[in-house]
Amino acid sequence: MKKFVNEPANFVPEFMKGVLLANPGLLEFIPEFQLIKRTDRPAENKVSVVQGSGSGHEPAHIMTVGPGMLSAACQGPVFAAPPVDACYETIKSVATDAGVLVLVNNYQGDRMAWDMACEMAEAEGIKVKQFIINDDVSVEDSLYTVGRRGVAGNFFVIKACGAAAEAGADLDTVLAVAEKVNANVRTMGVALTSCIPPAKGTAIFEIGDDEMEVGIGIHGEPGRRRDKIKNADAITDELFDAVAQDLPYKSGDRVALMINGLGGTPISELYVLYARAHERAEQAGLTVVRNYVGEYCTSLEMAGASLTLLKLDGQLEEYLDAPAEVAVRIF
Amino acid sequence: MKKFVNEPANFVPEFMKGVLLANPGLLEFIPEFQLIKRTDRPAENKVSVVQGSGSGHEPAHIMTVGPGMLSAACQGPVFAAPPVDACYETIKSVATDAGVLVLVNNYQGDRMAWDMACEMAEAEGIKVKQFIINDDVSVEDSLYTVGRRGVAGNFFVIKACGAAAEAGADLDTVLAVAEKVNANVRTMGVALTSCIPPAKGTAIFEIGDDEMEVGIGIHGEPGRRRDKIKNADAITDELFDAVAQDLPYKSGDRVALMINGLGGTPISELYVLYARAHERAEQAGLTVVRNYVGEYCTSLEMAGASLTLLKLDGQLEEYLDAPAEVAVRIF
Amino acid sequence: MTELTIEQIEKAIDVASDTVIRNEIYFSDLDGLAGDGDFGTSLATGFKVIKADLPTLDKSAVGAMLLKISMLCSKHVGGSSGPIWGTGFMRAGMASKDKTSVSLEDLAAMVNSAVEGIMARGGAKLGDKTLLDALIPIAEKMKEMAPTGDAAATLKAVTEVADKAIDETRNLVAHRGRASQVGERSANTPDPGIVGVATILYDWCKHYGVDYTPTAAELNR
Amino acid sequence: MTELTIEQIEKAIDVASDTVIRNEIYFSDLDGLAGDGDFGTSLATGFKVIKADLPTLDKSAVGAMLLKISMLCSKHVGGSSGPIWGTGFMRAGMASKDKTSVSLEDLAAMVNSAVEGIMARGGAKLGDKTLLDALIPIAEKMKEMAPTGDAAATLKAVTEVADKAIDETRNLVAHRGRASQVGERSANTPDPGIVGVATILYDWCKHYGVDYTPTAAELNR
Ligand SMILES: Nc1ncnc2c1ncn2[C@@H]1O[C@H](COP(=O)(O)OP(=O)(O)O)[C@@H](O)[C@H]1O
Ligand SMILES: Nc1ncnc2c1ncn2[C@@H]1O[C@H](COP(=O)(O)OP(=O)(O)O)[C@@H](O)[C@H]1O
Ligand SMILES: [Mg+2]
Ligand SMILES: [Mg+2]
Ligand SMILES: [Mg+2]
Ligand SMILES: [Mg+2]
Repeated sequence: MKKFVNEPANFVPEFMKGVLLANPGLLEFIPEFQLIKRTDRPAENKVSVVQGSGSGHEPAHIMTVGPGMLSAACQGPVFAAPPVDACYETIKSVATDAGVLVLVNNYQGDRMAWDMACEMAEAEGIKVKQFIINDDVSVEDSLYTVGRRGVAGNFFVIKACGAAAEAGADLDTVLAVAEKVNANVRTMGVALTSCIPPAKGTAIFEIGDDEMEVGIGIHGEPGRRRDKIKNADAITDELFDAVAQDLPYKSGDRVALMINGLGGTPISELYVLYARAHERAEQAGLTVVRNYVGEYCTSLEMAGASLTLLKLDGQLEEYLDAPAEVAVRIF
Repeated sequence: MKKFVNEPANFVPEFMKGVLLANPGLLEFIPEFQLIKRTDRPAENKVSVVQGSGSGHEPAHIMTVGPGMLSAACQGPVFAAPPVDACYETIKSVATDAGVLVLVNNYQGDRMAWDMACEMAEAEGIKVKQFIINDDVSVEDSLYTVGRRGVAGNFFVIKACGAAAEAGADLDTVLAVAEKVNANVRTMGVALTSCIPPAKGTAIFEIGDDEMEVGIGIHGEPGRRRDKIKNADAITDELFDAVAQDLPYKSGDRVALMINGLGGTPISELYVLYARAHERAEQAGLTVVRNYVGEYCTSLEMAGASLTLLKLDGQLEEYLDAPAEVAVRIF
Repeated sequence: MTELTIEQIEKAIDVASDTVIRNEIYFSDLDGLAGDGDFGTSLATGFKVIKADLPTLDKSAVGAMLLKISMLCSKHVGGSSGPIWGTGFMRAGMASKDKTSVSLEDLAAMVNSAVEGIMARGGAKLGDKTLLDALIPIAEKMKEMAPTGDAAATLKAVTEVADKAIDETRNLVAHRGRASQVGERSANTPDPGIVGVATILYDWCKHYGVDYTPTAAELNR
Repeated sequence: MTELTIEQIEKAIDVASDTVIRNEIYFSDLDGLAGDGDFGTSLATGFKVIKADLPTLDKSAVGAMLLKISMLCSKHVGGSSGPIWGTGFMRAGMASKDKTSVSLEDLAAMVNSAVEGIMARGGAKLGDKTLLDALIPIAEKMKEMAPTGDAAATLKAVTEVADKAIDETRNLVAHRGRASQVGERSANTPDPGIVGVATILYDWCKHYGVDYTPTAAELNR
């Protein structure tokens, strides 16, 4: 297995320990629940924002805990929802009178776990609301009633809600921010290779040497179609068109544009995609106010990328601009 | 080819365009020389710090241009030195009376190009000094008189020299900082897979499904030996021992510790390595004052990682702590 | 009228735990046909703890014990099965809160409560190819049979319902859970959740000496 | 005494450009055996520009023209060959700065200067399996032959030196350039830089009607 792993069963706690050691002071780690929280949360009168989902999407989710971002997050095993009690403990760990907002990416397992956790928390008198993120336009006419998936757009929901909560907004306001971001954000991804969950030890799906999966899910879920690999511009165009036509984004809109690497794609290639996406946005009359290139929501070592557009307004621009800090540091 | 590329010959200019578009205001792009510079450099009385080498190591080198870091950098084709005139123009673009420090990673091609460029610049009366970075301990008893390679330790040389230059230090002082960092920094890497240069279209070296290359070079150069893949802790131990014994780092030393991803390794795996490295450092009596986990010096999509230790003193701690900004942004 | 004591319910859960633990690999293999292959392991991991903790769980009431079991599911069962089985036990527990024994009618109400809870939790309906395709008709059957007070006949009847659900849903496409992600590929594979429920019931038949001959291949191994 | 005019030198460079351009793929293939396979392309890319620009280059002096050619190498030749060939032309140019024609002895001095420059630039010595293993003995041979004033004999003599260098270095391990990274694997392959120098010289022999029969397989294709 071409991976850095010890015992696969210990993979998640081991990497979480690394995150903690590399970010002294900022975070607190509760290994029993694979839960990471800000050392300075709960804070009186501040809404807490939490999330938790399968591992393997780093920096989502526990690595986006920090000032101006999530208050706490828990991780399940790779690509599997955290257990209900971890979700419940996550809510409890940062519960305040102002309340807790749970941001759930739209996967069945995550939804059920958080739903039950919220019920348990409410039963204990904790004020909590849930919000479902579903920015992935790939499988539009999905058979599957769970609906669209939550992917890289998640970053923007967290960033905006984190900023709002930091600024002292109340629970309904932070929830409204989540709704606004989710209503205005759209993503689609493409994969060139599969990835290898440590416990499985082999690729999660098969894909030919000259093939790509258009509209890939971050757990390797099938997308819109399998196709021959095209050149970078053609791929970007397809992602851009699918995303831009979905809302649709209109000439004159101010937007944030993100190219998110799925884990195994070289930085240079992400910028090749970004260059084209930015040009396409400008040609469409969109003003790219904020630009994001890097890894925000990955699928282990999958070679691939996703394109996200977020339509902005004054409030969202302010929230995106607000200071924040996470475990992903450069300096 | 499992890559996002258009015409391979345009790969580098296209990705550089993306970097520029994604970082408006901060940087200036001179396509003719594949040169990126700070818009606010040259600045009177400030030493400029420059670098330039083959592409494919992003964020090194052009993506480390910014306040408190490089003043300018140029990129050659993937894994090949930039042409002499690009190096020369890079020096010229940020030349000041205070002088220019050229940081050269120890590769024959880069050395010759920068050596000739410096000669040309000096002939025009530009004050310029070169410094060779060679932190890679992998091939100790190298046959090859070009000596040890310059790898991820480069980041620390840039960071410290950038901070010194920003603080107004003169050329000799900035050069002395480079010397100090290089004298105190050591790195070794390991690869699990090869990488695919766009122009080549195939893997740069062959490696078995169960093999790793210990002491890999960032262009796929052979390391110390080929071995069966071991578990993450065993690999980290080997890297740590090789690095720590080389200086050697001694109990009581204050250090910066870096786990650098070579491009294709999931973030989670890097933190598994970091956790062990941090523990080993503490067991050895080292105080890990600063921690770095991420991609600092890559080899396209190579799955692999390197471990770097830098012994600190008050001055270096201050320089590492100084504010800086590069094209690698999160928010 | 049959009244089931806490001890009897404890024993039934212990037997069910054995079923789940014994079938860990088989249930996971079934899930691997169209899902992500974790069903058997997820469930067995939880039921190993449940089996171990059963003797020392709060036995002040049926509901108290079931709520503790629900907590153990929440803690130790991964994947969708955690909240599904956790919710089931929680709702059954809430429907039997202070009772120290339950009648067949109580049991029917508890199962009905569990079914409603699972439907609310996961949004699945009849025909989505989940264990609800067994549980929904089971709840109905129990309601129908409970007034007879005949526990053996009721067990036999619900086992037959679950057994049939395996074959009746085999050719459906899963609309819920991981198996739904493979779309058409999930047709022609049995739903592991339904097989799990049916296997537990069939093992109860064997344990309690209720004579039943299953039709689904998955019960006739 | 032979005096080479600017025009003659220009023509010789034009002929050498043809050699390099014609052998683009072959030289790259040779580099691919142990190096990174870019030698032919790097050199040909530069010499295409040199050939195109030659007619309009500054011809005020031999040195002026060579310095311009050096600049074109700096700009258009990639890899190590850029600074190596650029340095060679630069040093040769500096050694013939204001001359409008050069004697064989001047030429010997220019080549010697180029060799010293290349050694200083890249740190390679005799036996490191680089084009210096051809150029160093060539410079010596030129110094020896120059006083005769016999250009044809000198060309033949240095071609022989270069030809022999191919086989004499074939079994060495490269210590410089990309080929050095493969260590022992570089033995048993010719050095592309040496082959490049020898091919240019052999083509000059053919162009100037100097009769020479090479021994190395790489020149006898
Ligand atoms: N939304 C749902 N409601 C009820 N049962 C479900 C639902 N989703 C899945 N199931 C049941 O759970 C079983 C799979 O459990 P498990 O493998 O633990 O879940 P996951 O799909 O998360 O891997 C399925 O066979 C099905 O019977
Ligand atoms: N340090 C050096 N000094 C002199 N010549 C060298 C040196 N390194 C390489 N060469 C010559 O250059 C040739 C390779 O050129 P090229 O392929 O352009 O360089 P690179 O090794 O950078 O790919 C070699 O065959 C050798 O003759
Ligand atoms: Mg499953
Ligand atoms: Mg699962
Ligand atoms: Mg070469
Ligand atoms: Mg080269």
